[in-house]
Amino acid sequence: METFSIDVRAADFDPNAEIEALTAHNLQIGAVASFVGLVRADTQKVGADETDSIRADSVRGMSLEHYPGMTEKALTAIVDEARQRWELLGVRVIHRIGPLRPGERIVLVAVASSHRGDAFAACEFIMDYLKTRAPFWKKEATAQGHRWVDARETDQSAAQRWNESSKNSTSQ
Amino acid sequence: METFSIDVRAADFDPNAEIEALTAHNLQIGAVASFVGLVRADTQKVGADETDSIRADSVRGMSLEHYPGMTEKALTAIVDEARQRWELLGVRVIHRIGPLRPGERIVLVAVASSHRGDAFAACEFIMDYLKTRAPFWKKEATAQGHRWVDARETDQSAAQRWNESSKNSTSQ
Amino acid sequence: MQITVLFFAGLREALGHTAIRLELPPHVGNVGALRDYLIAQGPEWAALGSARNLRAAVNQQMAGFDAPIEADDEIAFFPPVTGG
Amino acid sequence: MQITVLFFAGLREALGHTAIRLELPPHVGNVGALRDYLIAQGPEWAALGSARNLRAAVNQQMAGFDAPIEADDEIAFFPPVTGG
Repeated sequence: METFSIDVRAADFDPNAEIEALTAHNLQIGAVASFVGLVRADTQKVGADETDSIRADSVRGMSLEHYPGMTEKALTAIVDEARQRWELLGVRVIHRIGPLRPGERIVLVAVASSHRGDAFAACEFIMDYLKTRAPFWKKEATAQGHRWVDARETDQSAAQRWNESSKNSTSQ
Repeated sequence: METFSIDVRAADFDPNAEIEALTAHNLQIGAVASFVGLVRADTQKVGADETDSIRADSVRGMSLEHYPGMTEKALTAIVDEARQRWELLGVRVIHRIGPLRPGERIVLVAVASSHRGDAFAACEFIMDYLKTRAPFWKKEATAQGHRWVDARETDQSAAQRWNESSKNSTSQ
Repeated sequence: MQITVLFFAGLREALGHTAIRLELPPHVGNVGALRDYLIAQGPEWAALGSARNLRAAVNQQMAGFDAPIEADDEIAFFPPVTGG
Repeated sequence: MQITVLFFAGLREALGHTAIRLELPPHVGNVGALRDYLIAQGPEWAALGSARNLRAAVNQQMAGFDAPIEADDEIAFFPPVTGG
């Protein structure tokens, strides 16, 4: 059975259980590519040294706001576009909202296919599009207070390349 | 703590436990890309119809032979090369050997990094190199008997592209 | 015509509104004109003008500032998204 | 000089050998020459000549047929790998 589903929720998820539900009873599946995004404590170190000490304004927590209704539409549209581009046998997307602590899981994208090329490409495509098209906003809590996370230019260019290369990356 | 390890073994693995061991106590990790390869029952359907009936010579099982000693060296070298190409915070590779049934897990590649671009690229790179450089051989069992699986040209070209694009794919 | 306008994230905090219901004058025909119309209502709407890379959606679909507005539409303004 | 030669997968089955210990004549200096030398030993080695895309390793590292062989080396012949 092919399953394509998304979920936006506060509760944590179990990647194994999600992947096993995706692959159960479908012996055509040979490849599952998955991605889990985690809340990082910090993006920069104190100095150039390799110690694990982190900055005084390191992230103590995070809160995820979203646009109910549009979020689900956007994620469904992204999955549908992935299905048009690659041969997929299942997709599961879970994105958490609300307060999250460092180390906690934020997002899961799991893609099942017969071959790994399709699974890898679709998984990365969904993440790149989710990052730039799904209406979520992160607010970080630090010792200095709260701050809304800025969008990154690299996320825009990561999403952009799927328009340029189109189907070329589907080597198998 | 950064962990980079490989394991070649007959026993199944728990992807969750492996990923959690990889990410434990490292709050710099923001991205975990992983791949699980499964034994497919068959690659082709009976006809052009969309039924789930499978061919009479569909795969009933598989056995994985390897070259003890070289296998571990090859996997370690592949992981080392990935670490030179991308900023990684942890890699776990597990490849099973011996008899496997359809639906069973064959291989796990899990890659932890601060950013998803590095995690995705390294995970796919390791799979592509493993497919073409690690000394494993699959023998399928069908109703007609046993047959050694042929190497696929697409796997060669998938590995080849990492020489061409080199670091260009590391957009972030 | 009546429309609903929603605001999210930092823009929502700066404006102090989550959503407003609005009677739109006939000359305000698209998303960009709606933004300009709100800014013209007074300094409490200044954040709409100063927002870097302001994004919009019409009826829960990403939309450019030239996207037309019709009666009962749900328009949203927000900063670039940062999920994932 | 003495070397060890290993065979894997379909090639191993075709030859009926997993490993052999061999006293190599001085003129057999590289992997390709070793393959030719074995084939010349008789029809029971024919599978080494008919193998499509035969691959080799020297001391557990992938190697081309021009790779030199030294005493006590471990040479392996096998079909293209199919793991993963």
